[in-house]
Amino acid sequence: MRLSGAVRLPEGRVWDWLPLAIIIALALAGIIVAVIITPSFLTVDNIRAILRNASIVGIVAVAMTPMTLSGNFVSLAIGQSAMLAMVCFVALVGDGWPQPLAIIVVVAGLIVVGVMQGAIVATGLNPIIITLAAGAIIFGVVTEITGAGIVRTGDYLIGWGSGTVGGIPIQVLIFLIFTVVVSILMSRTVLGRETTLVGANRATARISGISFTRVTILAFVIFSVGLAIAGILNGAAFNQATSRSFPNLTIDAIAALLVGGTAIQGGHGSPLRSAGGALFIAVISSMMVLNDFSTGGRLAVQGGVVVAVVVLLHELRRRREVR
Amino acid sequence: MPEEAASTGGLNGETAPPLRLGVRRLSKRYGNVQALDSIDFELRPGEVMALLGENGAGKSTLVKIVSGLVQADSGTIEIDGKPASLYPSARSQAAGVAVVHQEYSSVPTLSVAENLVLGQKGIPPIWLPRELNARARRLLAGVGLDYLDPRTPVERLSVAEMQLLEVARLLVRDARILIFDEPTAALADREIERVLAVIKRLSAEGRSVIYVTHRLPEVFRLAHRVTVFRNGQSLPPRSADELDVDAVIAMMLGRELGTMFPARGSLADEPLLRVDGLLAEGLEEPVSLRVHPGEIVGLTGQLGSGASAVVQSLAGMLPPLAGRVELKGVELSLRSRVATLKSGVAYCTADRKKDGIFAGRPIRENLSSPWVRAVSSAGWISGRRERIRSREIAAEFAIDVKRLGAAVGALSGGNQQKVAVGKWLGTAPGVILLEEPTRGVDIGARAEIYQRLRDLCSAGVGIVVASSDTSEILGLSDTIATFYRGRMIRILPHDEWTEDALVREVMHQEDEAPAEAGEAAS
Amino acid sequence: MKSLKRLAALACAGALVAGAWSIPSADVKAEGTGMLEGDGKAMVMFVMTASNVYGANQIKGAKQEAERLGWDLTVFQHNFSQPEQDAQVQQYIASGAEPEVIIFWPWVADAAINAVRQLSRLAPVIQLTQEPNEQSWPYVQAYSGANQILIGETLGHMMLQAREAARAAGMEFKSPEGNLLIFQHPEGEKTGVERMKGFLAVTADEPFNIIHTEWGPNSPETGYQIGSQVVPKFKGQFDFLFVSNQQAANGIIRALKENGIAPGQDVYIVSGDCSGSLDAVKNGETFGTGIQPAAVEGALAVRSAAKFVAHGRIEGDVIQLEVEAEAPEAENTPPAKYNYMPHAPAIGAEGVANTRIWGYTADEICASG
Amino acid sequence: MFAHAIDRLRPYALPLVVLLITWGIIAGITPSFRGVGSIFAVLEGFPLVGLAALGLAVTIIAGELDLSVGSMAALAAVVAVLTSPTGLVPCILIATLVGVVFGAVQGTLIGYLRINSLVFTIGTLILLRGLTYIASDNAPIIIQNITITDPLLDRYVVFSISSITAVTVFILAGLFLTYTRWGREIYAIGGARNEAIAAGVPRIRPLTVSFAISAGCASLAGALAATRGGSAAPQNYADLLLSGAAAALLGGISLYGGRGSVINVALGVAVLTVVATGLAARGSTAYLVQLVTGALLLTMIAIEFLAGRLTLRDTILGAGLRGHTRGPEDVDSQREG
Repeated sequence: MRLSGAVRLPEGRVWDWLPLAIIIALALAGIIVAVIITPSFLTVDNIRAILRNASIVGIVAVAMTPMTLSGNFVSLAIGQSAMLAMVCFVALVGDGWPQPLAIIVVVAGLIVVGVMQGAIVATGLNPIIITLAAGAIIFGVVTEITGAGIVRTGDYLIGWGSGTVGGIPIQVLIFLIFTVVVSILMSRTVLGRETTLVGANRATARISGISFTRVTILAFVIFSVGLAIAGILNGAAFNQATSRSFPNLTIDAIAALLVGGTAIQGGHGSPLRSAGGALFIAVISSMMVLNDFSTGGRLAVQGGVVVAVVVLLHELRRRREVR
Repeated sequence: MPEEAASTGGLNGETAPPLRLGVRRLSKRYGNVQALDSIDFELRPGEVMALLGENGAGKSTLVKIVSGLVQADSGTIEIDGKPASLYPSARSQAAGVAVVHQEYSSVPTLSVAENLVLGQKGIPPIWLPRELNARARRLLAGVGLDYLDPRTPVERLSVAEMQLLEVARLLVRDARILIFDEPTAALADREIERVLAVIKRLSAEGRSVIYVTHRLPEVFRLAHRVTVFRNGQSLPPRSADELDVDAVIAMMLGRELGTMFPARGSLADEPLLRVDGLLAEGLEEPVSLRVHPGEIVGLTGQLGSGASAVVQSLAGMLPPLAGRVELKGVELSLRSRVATLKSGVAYCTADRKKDGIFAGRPIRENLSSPWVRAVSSAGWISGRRERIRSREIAAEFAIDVKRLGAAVGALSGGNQQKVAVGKWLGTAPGVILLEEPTRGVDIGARAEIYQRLRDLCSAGVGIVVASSDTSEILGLSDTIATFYRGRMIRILPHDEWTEDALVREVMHQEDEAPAEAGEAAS
Repeated sequence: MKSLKRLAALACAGALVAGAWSIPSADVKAEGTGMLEGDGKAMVMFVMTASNVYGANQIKGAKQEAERLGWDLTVFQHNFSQPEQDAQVQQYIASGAEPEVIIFWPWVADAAINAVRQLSRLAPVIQLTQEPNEQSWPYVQAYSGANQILIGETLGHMMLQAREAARAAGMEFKSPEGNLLIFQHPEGEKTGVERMKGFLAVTADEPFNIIHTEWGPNSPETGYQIGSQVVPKFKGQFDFLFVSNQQAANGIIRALKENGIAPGQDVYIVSGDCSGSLDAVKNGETFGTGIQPAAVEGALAVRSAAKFVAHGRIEGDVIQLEVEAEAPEAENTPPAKYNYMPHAPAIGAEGVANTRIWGYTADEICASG
Repeated sequence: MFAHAIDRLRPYALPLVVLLITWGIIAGITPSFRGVGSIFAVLEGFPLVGLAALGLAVTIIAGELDLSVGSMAALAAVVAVLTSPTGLVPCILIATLVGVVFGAVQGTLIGYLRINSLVFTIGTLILLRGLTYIASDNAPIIIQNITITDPLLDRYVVFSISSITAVTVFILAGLFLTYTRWGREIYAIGGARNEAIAAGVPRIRPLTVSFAISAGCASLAGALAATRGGSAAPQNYADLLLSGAAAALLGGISLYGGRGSVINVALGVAVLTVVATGLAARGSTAYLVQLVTGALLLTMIAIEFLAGRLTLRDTILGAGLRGHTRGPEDVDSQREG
């Protein structure tokens, strides 16, 4: 039993970083195993492929972290929102809009859609139901408007989506930048601090003059920006979109976030961890593809890994918090 | 009552009955902390034994061992003269031990009847509502709740009713050793009466009671004997009649309590806070108050008396219906907590765990939560300035500065409360509002908190304390206002009050305006 | 409570009356009506959701044709789920409807046998898109739709042409016959198996060296997700790619480019069917794709059903429709056992531009809903 | 007495009104959705979505959420088909049993580890799906002797064997939850976990039981659908979680636990089925059904919210609304020595 009221604690910081350290250690262990059994694993091409694969899920998981931190659980409209961004971006560019303008409009539009959900959630209603309903509505409306067809950029091809900058794929670069920006936002700014505190205890936050409404809306704004980026990136790479884009994104992003160790109840976690979670899953996935795992094998291993990691992280946190 | 009389109090005159509970040389260690160091403890049949001690003295560890939540490292336990093993809790329950927790263990969504059988042994696997309700009615009658419909969801009950329901539940188990862990902490005086009456009745029936509390007056009204724990060790039990408040406190602290309430300073002439005709939900009549720099104004009354409503309204948590409030000559907007906070109103709530601290977050973040904007520029937190300032506060409140990175939830209740109060220092508040500032806080930390509040006063801050603990109000305040059923009854300087007068006014037992009060109630 | 019950009873009674009134009168089907026109009679169709390009096109084609022939067509769509389709079939049968003829696309042919059995008790069943298997043939009158083996053959021919073109362009193969990497339909899907059969048959004389078969991609995202992991593994080892459909190919092309492989130069890609953006075909990144006109498939299904109603029997084994620019008049003859829709290869921008099947352009067929 | 009866009916008022209105509208605009046929059609929603919603609702009442129901149904479907040579009833029972055992283990682990079920089951959601693919060898599998499934295709006025089974399970679950010790423990632990445990409710058993029910219901749903369709495919039932959750929520099950009953679930399933089959019977597109479901959910929340704002306590919706004041988030912070 870990019940003592007086166990000496080490300085909190170490324990804050420990779960992350463990994920990294596990990922490293995974890489070592992978290298041993897969000769082509450590090639530049494969590493780049892993990073690329982790990018979109990573951006979304990072974008959702403030929402989870603030005690608003997760969105169940992830795939639909990203799809909305992708379809809009491709449609606008295909309609002859200049790309920067299209990007601004898409980001702004997604923020509007996100803030609408955020405003409802901020009144105290359950985010899971709200986003579940919002996702169904977004999907229905977009499918209706596009007539279920493929939206294309047509004559206005966008090349940069799969380009590289200095050898680094553009989506990896954006993933990196976005992670750093959101991490700094969460750890170094007042808004970030308030987000975590609201998630840790909403009532105390209110007494301390922290507005739940403001924090929730901010979290939905960051979420929307991240999803807009994900949608635009994929739009710019594929030059086409349908209302069925991003079929698995919702589950993948939530899994990445949880594997990263952000507490689902809020008040604990960081965007950096979510990014780590996305990378970790990408490494496992790549390892299995390279070793010719069957569809079932891949899913079973991935699911097993998710279960194992979240249980491990949970136990670690429990050891730290329960006294 | 001499000791001999107490021992035979509820019994039939036998001279040496076996102890209901005998604990010898019990020890328990958590990590490198010796929570219990070879303590002895005894409980006679039909006896109410008060268990006193500061937080961390080992009371709750003993309660946990007796109730079977943890296992002792060494020592023996006997029940009715026979060696007993009380771990795990199922065995403890089978031996007739039952605990009334500080936090209620009723489920608000279930009915009273269901709560009564929840978790009980010997209840058939299939529940027939009719039978259940009939059984519940019998049990409720035993604790003076015969007027309750057993089908009522518990969430509609008052706090005292829940507490009594809790007791009723234990009676189902035919518990012979009842442990009350601060049962009255959240109750106002009148409700306490009901609970104490029930406890007296239980002991008269021959049940033994261990009564854990921080409230000394109750001890003398209820307990036959008193056991004091200090630093994991036990002092021999003493008959309650031999003791008085000062003696008990001396036993708990191991020193005389001369410094519990710090000396008062002198007051300025100009009021800092003017409250004129304030009316809010929970208040029947407008309230007017003055708080001077360096003054502590104590508001006291039972639950629902309006004392809390005044504080909450001033804090911006309860929108006012009428009235004008001025702070330092400027009108104070009470529309939102954000607005009052900006004007320099600090507010410490009654329920620390619920809305006083961020249990999972580090102490430093807790301390800086209300003033983090002040150590940031353009939204960027300066980690250095935050650290410096939180260290200052921690040092002032005797919080271990090396542990500022640890989660607040890991601290003892007293230290948590120090964080909950201390964080407001960083906001350079003009007025500090506190509700029940020392609920569930051990006496050592209590004295420290009182001292800090006085220190703040000498720095020119005005303080408003709402508390149902009349001795606290009397010892701490410069000016005291009494509240009853939504009305402020009287406001006078502290030296014009006596504890007796205060209690009587809060209980409202005087003859004045009973009709009025009756109206308000209806 | 009592009044509530009464209200419910009233509502039920009312609904019953309304329901009885709305049931169409039953009529004779033994001999066939002799005419293709439906005169407003009920035809019902169970297909996948219109939120997918292929599904949307198919439904559009079917609806237009039904309107032309005067049939009252109701379409039930499932969301890529056999259990959901099963439930729809149950509920449809339960509703007491009496359709003249049923067009049924079992989402997983092997998994829809009971559904077919039940439908066949209600009205003649024309199966669509997925060919009936041995167990379901007793309950199905005729098949109408894509010829997966033919699609495989078309693919094979295009792949052979691609090899010629590559040779002509001076490309050096990693093996004498050229190394082929295959991205198939999801593992276990019958469509893929049959196409492979056709492909192998056509290329039997001059086979490719198949180095790996990867399963599953069916959208640009999944194509990219799987492609981006598989391409680095086989980088420098393949000359040709066979991709199940153009949707997936669009994702794989992205993965190729990101790995520094130029599709259309370093590697030649052929995709099985065209559902997806054709831009990659037009700009040469994909050598060629099979044009599988879903709208024609839908229209043909309605025709086959109408023909069966008109004649009450089938005649002959196979009718393979050829590619025609404009929709031919529906012939008033019995359907065959297998009624195959036309399928055309489209190679390069020119191929795409020249494609026109039953009045639809390639872009209309492949990319718009 | 009368007041108490009103009290008990209160939580059903809103979903019942919504059901009557949607049914009215849909039947009004859809000629083929009237009469006995429509009642049969709605009842046919219970074997699949209904059972999944029921299982989910039990975990929601316990203050948890089982995300793995879709994958569990798929695995059970495969198991049922694989064991179909043993006969119709045995194979359904075996598949359900597999689910119950898995659910019991999952619930026990969640209780033992004190881990958030959302976090745990998102992993098992993926894991079970993988196992399903492995069990079915990555391809759809069919029942060899298809005639054993014949009894499932018969219809008895408004019932089929499947819907009778489902309705029976609903009734049994309702009785279990209301009148048994283990059932009330689920409410207790969902309504106020720490309080319930302090009162002597075992920490783990209610979770074991509720997750066993959840997985068992999902498995029965999968097995019934598979045997009726004569086959199972590993990719099936991915949408079951969403439609099940939507049905439970539409019926008025509070996400905060401890509230709601089987009747709520039944009403929710009926609403959802009326919308889905009613619109489908008109030939409406599948995504329109999604859109309408989403809009219904939002409307329902809006009504509850507004009604709650107007009169906080004694409205017809009050009971459902009060649940929103308690969040599940402080469960962890309250656990201390």
